[in-house]
Amino acid sequence: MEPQEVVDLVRRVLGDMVRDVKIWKGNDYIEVEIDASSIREAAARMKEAGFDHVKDVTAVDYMKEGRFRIIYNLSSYNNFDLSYYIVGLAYDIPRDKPETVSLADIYTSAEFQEREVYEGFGIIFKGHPDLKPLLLSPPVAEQKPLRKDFIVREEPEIKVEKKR
Amino acid sequence: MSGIVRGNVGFNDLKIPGMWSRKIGKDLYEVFIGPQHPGSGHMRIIIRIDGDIIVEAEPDMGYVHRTMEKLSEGRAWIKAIPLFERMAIHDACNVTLPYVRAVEKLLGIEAPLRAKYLRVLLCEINRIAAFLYGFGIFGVFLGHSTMYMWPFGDREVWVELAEWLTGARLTHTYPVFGGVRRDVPEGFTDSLRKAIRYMRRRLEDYRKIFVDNPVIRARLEDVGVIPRNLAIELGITGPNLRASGVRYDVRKNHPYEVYDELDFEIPVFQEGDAYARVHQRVQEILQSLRILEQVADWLDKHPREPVMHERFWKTAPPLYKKIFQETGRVKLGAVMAIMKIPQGKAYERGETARGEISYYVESDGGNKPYRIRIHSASARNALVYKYIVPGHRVMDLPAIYGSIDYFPPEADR
Amino acid sequence: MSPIISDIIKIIIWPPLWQLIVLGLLLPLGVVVFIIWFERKTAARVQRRIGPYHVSPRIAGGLQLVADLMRYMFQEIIIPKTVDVAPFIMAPLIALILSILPVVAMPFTSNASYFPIGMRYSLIVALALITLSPIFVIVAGWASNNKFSLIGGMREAYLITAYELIVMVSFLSASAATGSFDLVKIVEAQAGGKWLGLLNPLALLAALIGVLLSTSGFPFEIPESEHEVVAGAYTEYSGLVYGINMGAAYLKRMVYSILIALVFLGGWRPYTPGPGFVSGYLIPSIVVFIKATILMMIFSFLRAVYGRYRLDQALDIAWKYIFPLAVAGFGLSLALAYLGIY
Amino acid sequence: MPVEFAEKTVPPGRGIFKRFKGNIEAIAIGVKYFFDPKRSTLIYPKEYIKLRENYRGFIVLNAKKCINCGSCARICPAAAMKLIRRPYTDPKTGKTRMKLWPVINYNRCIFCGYCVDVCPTEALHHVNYHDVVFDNMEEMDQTLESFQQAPEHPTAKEGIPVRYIIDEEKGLVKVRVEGGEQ
Repeated sequence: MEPQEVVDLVRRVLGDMVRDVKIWKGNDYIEVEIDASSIREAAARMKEAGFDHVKDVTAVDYMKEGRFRIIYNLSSYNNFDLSYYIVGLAYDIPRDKPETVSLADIYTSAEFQEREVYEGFGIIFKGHPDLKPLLLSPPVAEQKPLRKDFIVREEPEIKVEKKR
Repeated sequence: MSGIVRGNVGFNDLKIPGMWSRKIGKDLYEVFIGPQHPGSGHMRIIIRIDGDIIVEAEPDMGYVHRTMEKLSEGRAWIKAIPLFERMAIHDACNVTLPYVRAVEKLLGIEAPLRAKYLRVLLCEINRIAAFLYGFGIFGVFLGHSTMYMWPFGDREVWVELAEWLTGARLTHTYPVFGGVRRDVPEGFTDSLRKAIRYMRRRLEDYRKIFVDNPVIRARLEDVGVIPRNLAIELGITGPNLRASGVRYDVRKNHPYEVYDELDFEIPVFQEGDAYARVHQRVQEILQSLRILEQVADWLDKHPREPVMHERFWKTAPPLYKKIFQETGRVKLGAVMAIMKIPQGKAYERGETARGEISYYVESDGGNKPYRIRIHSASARNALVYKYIVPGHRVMDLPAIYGSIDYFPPEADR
Repeated sequence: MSPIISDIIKIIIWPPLWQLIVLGLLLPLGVVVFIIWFERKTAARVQRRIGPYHVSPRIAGGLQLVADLMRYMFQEIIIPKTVDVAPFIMAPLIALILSILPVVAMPFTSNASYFPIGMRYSLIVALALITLSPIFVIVAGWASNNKFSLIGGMREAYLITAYELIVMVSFLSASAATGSFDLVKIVEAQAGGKWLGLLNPLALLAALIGVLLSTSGFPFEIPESEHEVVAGAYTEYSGLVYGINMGAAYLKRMVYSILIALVFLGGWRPYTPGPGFVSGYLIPSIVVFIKATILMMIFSFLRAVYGRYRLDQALDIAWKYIFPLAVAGFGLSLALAYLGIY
Repeated sequence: MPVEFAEKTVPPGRGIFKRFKGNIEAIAIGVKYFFDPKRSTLIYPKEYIKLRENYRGFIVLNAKKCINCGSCARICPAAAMKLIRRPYTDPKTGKTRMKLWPVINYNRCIFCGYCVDVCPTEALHHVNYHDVVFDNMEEMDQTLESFQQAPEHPTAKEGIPVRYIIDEEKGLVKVRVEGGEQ
């Protein structure tokens, strides 16, 4: 299966929900941008089309542009041809109102990963069965460490020698 | 906390920072397996039992979380390699290779053929070592102390080989952008062939004392059955997925390095229970040995040639080339530390011993990653606890834990 | 020799006291120390290791056990606030005493002047006493007020239902064969190589598995199964009290082994006890101990080969396979009696 | 290469006979190893492994070769390698000026060997041992002087050097090698 065929398939399945499609370098990662409002519908249709599990769920913080991009990277176990590709179902949400809907009831494999996005970015997934931090302890999760305004400082390379 | 809270203190009145409290069902007994529990590793599984039957199980991960995604955002691209390999140090090459490949994809380069073979070589050595490690943990979970010691002892053979090749026992940091860091030393392939033959012999011993042992069979058969559909739905991965009858292996479905040139097959079992997972791993070790034999043959036939991509090797001073020809050690260019990666996104995955690991790498064109999302095999498999464990007996928990070869540091990242 | 010293010697070798203290406690303790060392060394050999070594390299780490014992003795005994103190402390002690008490009912010689307590039902009494101690494991688990302890104690309770009947039936098959409940008569009937274990291997096998079940030996090490319930009923124990717990379990297995040696393996035979302390008491008891020690070594070896069964599987095996085996052994004994072999 | 997936099934094992056979096999292999253990234990520190020359052990600076480029500090993933300012007198011209010299902090070092590989003049090299004793944490933070000397290797003074060789039947076989200071 060629990447273009997958793009055609995605366009056929999602119809006019698709805003933009991009094939990234390597020709195996296809990013499909959709509207935040149509994510549940799109996910359900993609699942029917053979993308049967979520490879991972992630978010990227574009602080300067004031948005979060949430990406569900879908792939297939059943369909050998599709399994070569990863389709990233991506949508943007505003950074000051980090709320979206959960896909945990459509993709069970997304359940823990949505919790991870929640703890890292503070994005609330409505309808998630058990939304709480997965890896971090609650006080740490409150600081939303994966956002870009949480800065981890690295040490400088030049050291001032101490007197022993 | 001293003593027991008495009187009519409501459940919700108990507010301890960092802790939740909640009501559980009547007649249920809540047992915390971990994190200081001998059978848990660095994680906690909260189980609620009714008699001897687990009715609810909840994995509580994160005890060895090292914030790798965040840390990698603050340092140069190449510095993330030693960081990521600490996810699963006995599987270091498999774990870091997809990241290296993702960055290579962004750079638009590919490693030379010899480097690809060397990567596969270390990947398979790591894979066997990691399987043996898993067997050891599995054995001790079932109370089988010999199956704990034997695989750990035999793993030493592979660790020894890896150390010979890379110079470090576990944290090899072997693949780097554009190639690998060492070429095979002299006499390496002979020892490798000996190790392959030795391992085949030992697998027969394992079969006798562990795999075909009636006690072990009784413990594992029909325990922790993951039906095919559920395995796909939960996104289980690796040998656990294939033991449930799904034909999926990244080495076949999305071949990387030279896996598409090598002759091997992926075993698939239909049963989906813990015992099938044991057999799955035994078969996969055999396949890895088969791959290693072919790699050894290839390396013997081909003389030493640069194992670094032209882009970094063309400008290398003569000293570098001399050192490489004499000792097989690849000197890194100073550009590695300050290298800028072109803007873009890449998604790369690889088959580790425990299953599929995937890296989503995004670059804004700077000398540091903009965002790296890692999702490791054990993190995918963690859902098993929530959805498969309930309904089993308490004593089945270690059997399931061991059979899915869960490795907390890998899951916690 | 002054009369006082001879009186003291008389008191020391007074059979009931000698039997309980020397043959019941000290000698088994020595054997247990050897067996624990042997168990570790065996497992190490099979597992391609060296095992205990650094404490005394010359004697293959033999002093390691002494070092361990010292460690247990000087470790702080922690009694958690939440436990029920009296049963928590008493349970291991009573379990220890009850573990060695059956020795009092077991004669180690046919010389009547060295019977600990002469009686005609010594087999029954020994079996009755031997099955008492598990109750105190349950008590220890309950008193610990800890989830793992309680689960461990309950597992022990489940297992009692599995092994008690097997042990009883398989040992009583000796009575069926020889027509006596008296251990002396049972042993004497096996004179001339007619060991019951050889003629009736079914009952011997059932008894061996019953012992493994009751002393939580592999593959039935379920109540203390480390990877689910930490240390079972002994989770909250520490220091010397924990050591007593562990020692009691081994002593119990030793007492069982002695009983098997007497009932199935011909006791002090082929040696025929004569008069006097040495030939009438010391040598026959040493013969019995050697046989029991070999049994213990076999039990220890199984640790290196097996994992552990699940609780319900252990019950399943016990009731579906081993209990019929024990009954078959009993039947075989009746047949032996009918044929007039004994 | 065609995609090959091999359908396999678990061999049957139920039934009294199979179970009996399984038990006998397990005990037999246990007895076999009981009599022929094929041990490979290293009795450390009486023996120690003489590691290969390419082992990534502790790192030593050869200041004569150092060109003060700072690449090692820049590539260090653990921020263990730091640069310190020290005056340097050029033997030819006799001029003294401040230069940046690398020092390592073994509290942080992860022995990835990047610094050695990136050094353009081979001023850094690994020694082939790792069992070094430091008295305290301050000592692990090397000074420029201590970084130029190979650290003391105490096990080599009292132990017998051995090396493991891979054998077809026994796995790892311990053989004695030359070296050691005893």
